[in-house]
Amino acid sequence: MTHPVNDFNLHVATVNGSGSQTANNTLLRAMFQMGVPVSGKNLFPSNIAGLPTWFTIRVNERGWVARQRRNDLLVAMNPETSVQDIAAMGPGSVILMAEGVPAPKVVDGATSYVVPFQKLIEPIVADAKLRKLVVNMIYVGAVARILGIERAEVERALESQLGRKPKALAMNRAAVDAGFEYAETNMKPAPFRVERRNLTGGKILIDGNQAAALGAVFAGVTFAAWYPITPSSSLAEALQGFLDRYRRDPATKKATYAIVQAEDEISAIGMVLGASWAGARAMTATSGPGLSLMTEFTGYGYYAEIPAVVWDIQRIGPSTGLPTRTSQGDLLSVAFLSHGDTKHVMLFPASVEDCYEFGLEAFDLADRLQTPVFVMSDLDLGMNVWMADPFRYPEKPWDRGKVLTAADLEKLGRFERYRDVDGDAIPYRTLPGTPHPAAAYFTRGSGHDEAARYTESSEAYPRVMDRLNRKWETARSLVPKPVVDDVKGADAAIVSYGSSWYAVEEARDLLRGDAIETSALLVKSYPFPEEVGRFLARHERIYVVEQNRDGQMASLLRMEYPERATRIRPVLHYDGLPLDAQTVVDGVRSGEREEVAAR
Amino acid sequence: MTHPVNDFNLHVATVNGSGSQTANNTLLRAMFQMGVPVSGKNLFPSNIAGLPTWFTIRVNERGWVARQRRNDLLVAMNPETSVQDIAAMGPGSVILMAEGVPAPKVVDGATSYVVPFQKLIEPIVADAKLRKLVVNMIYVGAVARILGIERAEVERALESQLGRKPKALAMNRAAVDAGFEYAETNMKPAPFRVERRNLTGGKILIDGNQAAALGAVFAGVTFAAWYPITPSSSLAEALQGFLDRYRRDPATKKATYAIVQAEDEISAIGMVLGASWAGARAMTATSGPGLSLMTEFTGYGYYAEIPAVVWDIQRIGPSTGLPTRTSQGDLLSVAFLSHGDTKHVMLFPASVEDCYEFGLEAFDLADRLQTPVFVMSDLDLGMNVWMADPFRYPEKPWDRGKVLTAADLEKLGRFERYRDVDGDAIPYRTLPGTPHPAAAYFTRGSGHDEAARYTESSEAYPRVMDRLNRKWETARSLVPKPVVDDVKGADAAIVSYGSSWYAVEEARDLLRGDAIETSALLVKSYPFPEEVGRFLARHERIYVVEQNRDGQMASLLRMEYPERATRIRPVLHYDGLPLDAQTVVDGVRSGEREEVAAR
Amino acid sequence: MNQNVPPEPARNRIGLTAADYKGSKSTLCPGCGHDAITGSIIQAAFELGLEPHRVAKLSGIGCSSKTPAYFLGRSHAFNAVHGRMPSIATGVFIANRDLTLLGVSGDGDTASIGLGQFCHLVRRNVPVVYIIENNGVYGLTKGQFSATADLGSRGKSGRVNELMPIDLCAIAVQLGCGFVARSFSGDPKQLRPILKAALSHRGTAVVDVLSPCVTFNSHEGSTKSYAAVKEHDAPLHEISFIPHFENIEVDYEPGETREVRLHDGSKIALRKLDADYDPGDAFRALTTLHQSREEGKFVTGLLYVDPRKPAFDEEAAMVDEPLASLPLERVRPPKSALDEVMAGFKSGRM
Amino acid sequence: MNQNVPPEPARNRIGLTAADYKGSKSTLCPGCGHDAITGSIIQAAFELGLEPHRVAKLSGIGCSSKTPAYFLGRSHAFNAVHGRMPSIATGVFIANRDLTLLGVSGDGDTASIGLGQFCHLVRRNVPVVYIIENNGVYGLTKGQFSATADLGSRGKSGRVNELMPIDLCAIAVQLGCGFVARSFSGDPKQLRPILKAALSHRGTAVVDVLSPCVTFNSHEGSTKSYAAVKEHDAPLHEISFIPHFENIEVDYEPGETREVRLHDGSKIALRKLDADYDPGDAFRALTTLHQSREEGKFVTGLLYVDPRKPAFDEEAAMVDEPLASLPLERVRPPKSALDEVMAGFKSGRM
Ligand SMILES: Cc1ncc(C[n+]2csc(CCOP(=O)(O)OP(=O)(O)O)c2C)c(N)n1
Ligand SMILES: Cc1ncc(C[n+]2csc(CCOP(=O)(O)OP(=O)(O)O)c2C)c(N)n1
Ligand code: SF4
Ligand code: SF4
Ligand SMILES: [Mg+2]
Ligand SMILES: [Mg+2]
Repeated sequence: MTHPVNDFNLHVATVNGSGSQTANNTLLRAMFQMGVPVSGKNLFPSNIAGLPTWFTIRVNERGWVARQRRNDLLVAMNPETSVQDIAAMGPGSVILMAEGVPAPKVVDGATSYVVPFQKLIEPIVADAKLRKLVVNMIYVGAVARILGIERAEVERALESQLGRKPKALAMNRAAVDAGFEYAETNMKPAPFRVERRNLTGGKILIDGNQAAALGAVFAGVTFAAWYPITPSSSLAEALQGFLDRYRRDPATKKATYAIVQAEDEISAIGMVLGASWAGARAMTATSGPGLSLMTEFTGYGYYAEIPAVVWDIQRIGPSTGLPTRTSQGDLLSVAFLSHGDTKHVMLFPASVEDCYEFGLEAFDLADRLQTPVFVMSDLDLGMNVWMADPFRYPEKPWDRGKVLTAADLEKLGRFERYRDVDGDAIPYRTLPGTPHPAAAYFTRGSGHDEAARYTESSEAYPRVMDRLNRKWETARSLVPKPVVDDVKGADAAIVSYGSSWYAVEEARDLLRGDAIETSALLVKSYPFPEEVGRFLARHERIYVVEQNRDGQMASLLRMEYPERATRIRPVLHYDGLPLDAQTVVDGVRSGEREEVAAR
Repeated sequence: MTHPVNDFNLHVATVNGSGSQTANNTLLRAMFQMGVPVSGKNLFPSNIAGLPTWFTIRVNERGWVARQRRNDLLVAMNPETSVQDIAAMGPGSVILMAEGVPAPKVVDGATSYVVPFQKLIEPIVADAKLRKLVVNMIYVGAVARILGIERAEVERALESQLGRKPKALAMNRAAVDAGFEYAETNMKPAPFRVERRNLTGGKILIDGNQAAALGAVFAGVTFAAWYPITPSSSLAEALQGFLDRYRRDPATKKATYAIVQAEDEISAIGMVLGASWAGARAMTATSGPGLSLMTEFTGYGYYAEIPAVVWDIQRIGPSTGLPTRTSQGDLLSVAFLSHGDTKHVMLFPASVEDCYEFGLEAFDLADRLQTPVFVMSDLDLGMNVWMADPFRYPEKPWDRGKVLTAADLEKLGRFERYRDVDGDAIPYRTLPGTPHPAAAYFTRGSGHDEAARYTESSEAYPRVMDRLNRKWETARSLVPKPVVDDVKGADAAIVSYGSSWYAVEEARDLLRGDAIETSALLVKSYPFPEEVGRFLARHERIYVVEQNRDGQMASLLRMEYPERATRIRPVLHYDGLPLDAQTVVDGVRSGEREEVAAR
Repeated sequence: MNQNVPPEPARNRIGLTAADYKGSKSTLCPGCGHDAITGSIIQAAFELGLEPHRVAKLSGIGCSSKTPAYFLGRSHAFNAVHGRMPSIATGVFIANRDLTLLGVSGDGDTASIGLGQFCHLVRRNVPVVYIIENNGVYGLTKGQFSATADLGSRGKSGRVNELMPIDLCAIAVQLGCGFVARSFSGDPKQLRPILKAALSHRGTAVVDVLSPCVTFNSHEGSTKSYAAVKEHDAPLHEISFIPHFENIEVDYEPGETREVRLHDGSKIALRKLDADYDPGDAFRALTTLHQSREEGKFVTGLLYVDPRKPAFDEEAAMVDEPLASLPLERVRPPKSALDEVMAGFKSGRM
Repeated sequence: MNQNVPPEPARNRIGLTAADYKGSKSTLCPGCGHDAITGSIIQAAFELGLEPHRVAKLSGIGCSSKTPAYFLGRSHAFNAVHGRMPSIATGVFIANRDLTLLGVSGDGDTASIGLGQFCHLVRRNVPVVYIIENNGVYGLTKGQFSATADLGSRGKSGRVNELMPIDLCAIAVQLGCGFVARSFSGDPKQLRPILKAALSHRGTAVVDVLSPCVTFNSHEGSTKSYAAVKEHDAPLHEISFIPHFENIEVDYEPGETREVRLHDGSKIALRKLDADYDPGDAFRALTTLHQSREEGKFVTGLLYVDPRKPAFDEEAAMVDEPLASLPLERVRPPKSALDEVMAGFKSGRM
C-alpha cells in the first residue's frame, strides 16, 4: 500500500539525553516546509538519560497522521536496540546503521548502509561531549539526501531552531553537509521519497499541551497551581512561559496571574478551589496518580459548586504504570471521582485545535456550571507534535457565570447561594470582598440548604441533590456537541473520542476501500449531548474505539442508553503506544464479518 | 394495618449527650426479653451535645425490622423539636410530652399526656447534673406501664446495663418506678401493647460494626490501621476492645496484634498495604472522605496485587455530606477507585450476620485474590442494633492464599512473582524475611513483567493487564453468591443489596397482599457471580432498590449485562434515613401499574 | 441621667457594634474552650474595626473548624475538608490579596492530617491568621488522642498516650514563621491582644490556643483539662496592642517593656514579668518551648515575631489589585500576541 | 606468589562478598550523586554483614527512589507511591519486626508531598533507616525546585528560588528523632560509617545525604552542584564505626574523641576536628544547623543521637516473634471466647 511519493515512515532509534530532538525536528520541519503533511511521535522512557528512545516521522500526502506499525526508513544509532530495530524492518525498507552497532541479517529486498557517524563528525567537532550531540546532524544530512528533502529547507529548519546560537548553527550545518555529501557518494536514493506539495501552507506544528496552555492564556486564566508529573508538566511549564511573556501589566510589568508549584496534588486542587471561590480563573493540570490524589477535593467542588478546570493528561496504567506511554484510561474514575453521588463534567479534545478551544471553553463552562470541569487529553495528544491551522482569536468575551455584584444585591435585596432562581438549576454566587451586607454566605462540604445554611434535614438534602441532577441536565445542553458524520447506507458506525479520532478517520478510509461504509461519531463531552443518543438510535452496530482495557466509554454509553446497550461493541487498544488505523480496521472488519456470517 | 398486639413504633425525641441511650436500650431489651422481635434506630446529629436526637424502636411480631414512617407512641422531651414531633403523630397514637415543651394541637383520636418529668425526678436525684441523665428513666417506667412491658424484664434490662454500678442502678431503678407509678394513676393503657411471645429465644442484639470487628478477630487479623471518622470509628474501637480482651498471649500477656491510629487515611491504607505485603492480616475501616483519600493507594494494591481488607461504612453525601445519615452511595466510586483500568472487589453485607461472616471471609478473599477487598456496609447496618442468631464459630481454617515458603522455593528452584502458574491468573508471592536466595522480588506500581522486573514494554504491559482481567473472572467464582428467591409466576423481580434487604423483604410481603408476586435477588458481591446474570435473564421487569440518587447498582448491572439493560428499573431512596418498605412498595407498584396500563 | 434608656452599645471606628461581629448560635458543648476563643475573636475584630466583607473565614473539619459559623456572620466563609485549609487559604489569598484571612483549625486538623499543608503554608508565608484550637483530642469524633496529646496523658477511656506531642509553635518557628504565639482560651486578656496583633501582621501568623475539650479531655489525668492548663499556664509577658489608628504614646518604665512595631504601624507592647523575653530571637523561642515542655508547663504569649519577613505575594510579583477583579481586557492578550505565537509555531522558532 | 590466580574477593562475617550486595545496573545519569550513595550502601551492608533476606528495601518515587533496584538484589523491595514510603515502612515493620528496613527517598518525595508522613514516622520512632538523597530538585520530572532548594539558588531555566528551604534534619531533631545525620554522596569515608551506625540504631534514623543532580542542578548559581557542596561541606567530626561483632578496643587521645554506644553494642567514635561537638545535645544540633545555613555551609556528620529512645514496637507491646508468622492457633481465639461474647450480646451485658 506504500506509494513511492510522500507516503512513508521514518524511524530514528537513539538514547534519550543524546540531543537527537533537534535533529529529528529539523527533518520534520524541512518536509513540512516542502508543503508535505507530517507528524512526529516521540517514544521515550521514564528516565532522564541513557535509555532507548525512538522518534517516528510519518509523511503522508493525504494528511493521515496517526501512528503506523510499519516503518520504511530506519536510522539505528542505539546499540542497545539495534538488533530488534533492524529485525523489524521489512522488504523495500532502507536502513542506516551506525558503524559498530550490533545488527542481525537484513531481510531480502531491504537496503542497508553502515554509516561511520563518528569518523564523519570528528573533523567537525573537537569537543567529545559536544560531538555526542551534533553527531545526529550527520543522519539528518544523509536522510535528506536519499529522501530528496530540499537542502534549502533543511537549512531553514536548522536556522529557525538554532538561529539564536550562531556558533552552534555553523557546527550543525557542517555536520548536515557532511552527512549529505557522504550519502551522495555512498548511498542510492531511497525507493520512496519526498516531493514538494502545497498542503501545509499557513499551518503550524504544535503539541497539545502548548495548545492547551495558549487556550488558558487567552481565556484569561489568573491562577494555576500544579505539581510536576509526566505527561502534564509540560502544560504547566508552557503556561508559565506564555504568561511570563504575554501577561505582564504593560505599565508596571507586574503579573496579572500567579502560578504556584504546590507541595502535592491535594494542595494544588485545594489552591485552585480556594482561588476560584474567591473569583480567580483557576486551573491545574495533572496525570494518573495526581488525579487520584485530587479525589476528595473534587467531590467538594461538585457538592459546594465551585468552578475549577482540571486538565488530565492521561498516561497508561493503574498506579504509577508507564508514565511515558499514552492511554484513555481515566474516564470511569473521573466520571465518578469521589465517594457518594458525585458526577463530573468531562471534555474530550480530539486535536491540538480542540486543546486550544477547550483551553478557552473549559473556563466558561466551569464558571457557568459552577463545578469542576475535567479536560481529558492524553500523552500522545499532549506531548507529540501535530499539524494544525492557526488558532482563532476568541471573538466572544468570557462568561464568568452567575456572579452577583454589590449593585445586583442592592437591587435584589436578598441572596440565597443555592437557590434555583432561573430554573436552570444553576444558582447565583457572590465573591468574598463584595461590599454588601447580604453578600456573605457559608461554603461547606457538609449538608446545606438553599440559603447555604448547615442542615441534616431529610428534605433539604435530597432537594439540593435533585437540583444538582437538574444542573447536570443543563450541562448536557452547554457542553461541546459531538461531531456527527452520517453516511447513507453505512454498514456500521464508529464512536470515538480524543486522540483516537485520527486513527479512526484513517481506518474509515481503509474500510471504505474494503467496501465497508461507516458512519462516525466523535464524542467531545460528558454528560452526553442529546445528539449522542440520537446517533446511537440511528445505527445498528456501533463500534466504540478507545485506548483502554475496560471499554470505559462503552460502559458510560451502556449506563446512559440501556436501550442501545446491546449495539455497543468495544474496539480496544491498550499497549501504551498511540492507536493505529489497522487496529481499528481489524476490530471493525472482524465484527462485520461475524455479522455477515450470522446472517 | 396496625394490630393492637406487638406491632407498633415507639419514638423518643431528646437531645444528644443527655444520656437517653441507656433508657432507650432498657425499653428495647425489656421487650426483646419478652420474646418479642424489636429493632432500634438512633437518629443522631453530627455534633457532640445539645442537638436533637431521636430513637425509634420498632416492635413487630412478624419480625419486620426495617424503619417505618409511622410512629405510634411518642415521648417528646426536646422543646426544640416537640412541635414538629407532635404534629407528625396521627390518630390512634399516644403522646407523652414533657411538661413545658411547646406543643401544637394534637390530632383527634390521639391520646396525649403532659408528664411532669422534672417534678418526678427531683425527689429521686439531688445532683442537678446527674438528674438530667436519670430523668429519662421516668419515661421508661411510664412507657413500660402503658405498653404492658413486664416490670421484671425492665428490671433485668436495667440491671444488665448498670449491674456494675450499684449506686447508679438503684437511682435509675427508683426513677423507673416513679414513672411506672405515675402512669398507673395518670394514664390509660395504650391502644396497642406488648405481649410475651417466644420469638427471640437464644437471639442476640448487636450492631454491624461490632459484628464486623468480631469477624476480624476470629479471622485472625494481626494489624489494623485507621483514622477516626463517623460512622466507621466504632468498628475500629470495637476491634480494639475485642483484641485487647481476647488476643493477648496467655503466657506473656503480650499482644498478637497491633492497632495504629494513623495520621490520616492515606497513611492508614499505606500501613495496611505495607503490613499485608510483609505477611500480616491487615485491615482498615473508613467512610466517605477517608475512602476518597485512599484512592491512590488502592490503585497500587490492585496493580501490585497486595491483599487488604477495607470496610467502607457508608454515610450519605458527596464530600462531608451528612456524617450521621445512612446511604449506599459509594458503589461506583469504589468499583473504579483510582485512575487507569482499575477494578475492585466489593462485598455487600445485608445483615449483622453477614457483617460477621464477611469480617472473616474478606480476609480469605483478599489473601486468595491478592487484591484489596472492600466491604460495603453502611451507617444503618453498622451503628444500629439488630436481632440475630448467635454467630457460628469458623470451622474451616484460614486461607492465606498462595504464599511460598523457603521449602517451597527449594523444591521449585525458581519463582516469578507475577507468573500465572496455575491457570487461575493468581500468581504466587513470597514474604520478606523468607530465608531463600530466590525469595526476593521487587514490588512496584510502575510497569512490571511476570518476573516483577521493571518494564515499559508494549507486550509485557497488556499481558499483565489481561491476566488481571482473568483474575477478575476467578474472583467472580470465589466471591459470596447472591441469595435467589424465585417465585413461580412472579410478576416482577426485585434486586437489592446490603441493608436495603430488610425493607425489601417486608415490601414483598406487602406487595403479595396487593396481589403482586415478586422474585428477589440479594446481591452480595461484585464482580457478580454468574447466578446474577441468570436471574436477570429469567425476569422481565427488574426493580433495583438502592439507597442512593444515581442508581449505582443499576448502573453496574447495565454495564455488565447490556442484553438485560432495558429490564432494569431503579427504585431509589436517598434522604439519609434508613429505607422503609413503603418506598419499595410504591416504587414497584407504580412500575407495575404502568406495565398493566401499557398492555 | 434617665434610668429607662438602655445604654447605647459601643461602636468601633467603622461604626459597628460588637454584636455586628457575632455569628449564629454555637452548637458546641456548653463550656467548650472553642466558644471562649470565638468570643475573643469577635471582640478582637470589633476593637480592630475590621470590615466584615473584607474578611474571609476559613477552616478545616472538627468542632473547632465549625466555629467560623459562630462569629463574623457578615463575612464569607470556606469550611474546607479535613486538614486542607492551608491550600484553600493560599488560593483565596492569591485571588484576592485585599482580604484578611482568618483561619480556624484544630490540633487533629493541623497536627495530624494537615501537618504537611500547614508546614508549606508557613514556608510560603501566606498572609493568614492561623488559629489552632488545641485540646489534645479529636473532639468531633469523640475523644481519640491527637498528635498534640502530651506524653503520658490519660484519655477518657483510660488509655495512656505513648507518643511525644508535636509542638506546632516549635515547628512554625523552625520553618521561619514570622509570627508565632501561644495562648489559652481561658485567658481573653492575653488572647485578645495576640489576635489583634496577628490580624495586623503581614504574613502567616500562627496562634496555638490551648482550648480544653470539656466533654472528652477534662477528666483526671488529662494534661489539657481546663484545670491542668490553668495550673500550668506560664505567661512570658503581659501583652497589649496599640492599633495604628490610635496614635497613643504609651510610656513604659525603661527596661520593663519591649515594643514591636508591625508593618501597618500598629504596636505590640510586652511588659516583662519575672524574666525578660526577647520575641525576636528564634532560638530563645525554641529553647523556651523545649524547657517548658520538660517542666510540664505551657508557656503562653508572643513566642516569636519578625514583621519584616516578605509575604507570599511580594514574591509572586502580582499586580496590586486583586487578580479576581481584573477585567477581561487586562487578562486576555491582544490578537497581535496570538499572531506572534502562531508565527512562531509556523516557523518553528517557538 | 602466583600472578595468574585472581585474588579471592573479600568475604564478610556471613561469608558474602561485596558483589552479593549489588543490584541491577543503574539507569540513572552517569555521574548522578545517587549512584555514589548506592555504592556506599552496598559497602556498608557488606561490611556489617547484613543478611540480605532480613532486609526490606523501601522507597517512594523519584530518581532516588529508583535506586533500591541497584543494591541488595537479594532483598525484598517495596517501591511505593510518591511521598508515602513512611506509612508502608510502618506497616512492614509492625508485620515483621525482625526485618531491617532500609528506606530511600528524595527531597521532593520527603520534603514536599511526603512531609506529613515523614514527620509522623519520626514521631512514632519506627525503626527504619531513612535516607534522603537530597539534590534540591525534582530530578525525574526534569529539574523543578524542591522544598529543600536553597533560598536564592538558581534553577537550570534561570529561575531563582524565593522560598526558604525546609531543613529535614532540623525538623527531625525538633520531633525528637533519635538519630539524625547529614552527609555528602561525594564523601564515602564519612557516609559509610554513618550508614553502618544508622543500620545499627534501633529507631528511626534520618540520614540526609546531599546528592548532586548532574543533569538539572549542577550549573553555575546552583547551591547544590557537586562543586558547591564540595566547597561548602563542613564536617563536624571524623566518624568511625565499630560493629558489636568486632570487639576492638580503640584508644583515643583523651578529649579528642567522643564515643557513642548503640543498643546492640556497636560503637560510634567521633574524632574532634576544629571545635568539639556533642551529638547528644539537641539544641546544639539545631543551633549548628541554623548557623551553618546562615553561613551558606553544609554541616555534615552525626548531628544528634539518642540510643535510648524507645522504638515503636516497645510501645505497641507486641509479642516477640513477627506478627506475620503467627500460626492460626495463636490468632484465632477459642470457641469459648466467641460463646462468652455471644452471651454478652444476648444479655446486654456487652
Ligand atoms: C478525611 C477525613 N477523615 C476523617 C474525618 C473525621 N473527622 C472529623 S473531625 C476530626 C478530628 C477533629 O479533631 P480536631 O481537629 O482536633 O478538632 P476538635 O474537634 O478537637 O476541635 C475527624 C478525624 C473527616 N471529616 N475527614
Ligand atoms: C502523586 C504523584 N505526583 C507526581 C509524581 C511525579 N513525580 C515523579 S518523581 C517526582 C519528584 C521526585 O523528586 P525527588 O523526590 O527529589 O527525587 P529525585 O528525582 O530528585 O531523586 C515527581 C513529582 C508522581 N509520581 N506521583
Ligand atoms: S466535644 Fe469537646 S471540642 Fe467538641 S464541642 Fe464538645 S467540648 Fe468542644
Ligand atoms: S536527573 Fe538528576 S537525579 Fe535524576 S538520575 Fe539524572 S542526575 Fe540523577
Ligand atoms: Mg482537637
Ligand atoms: Mg530531588
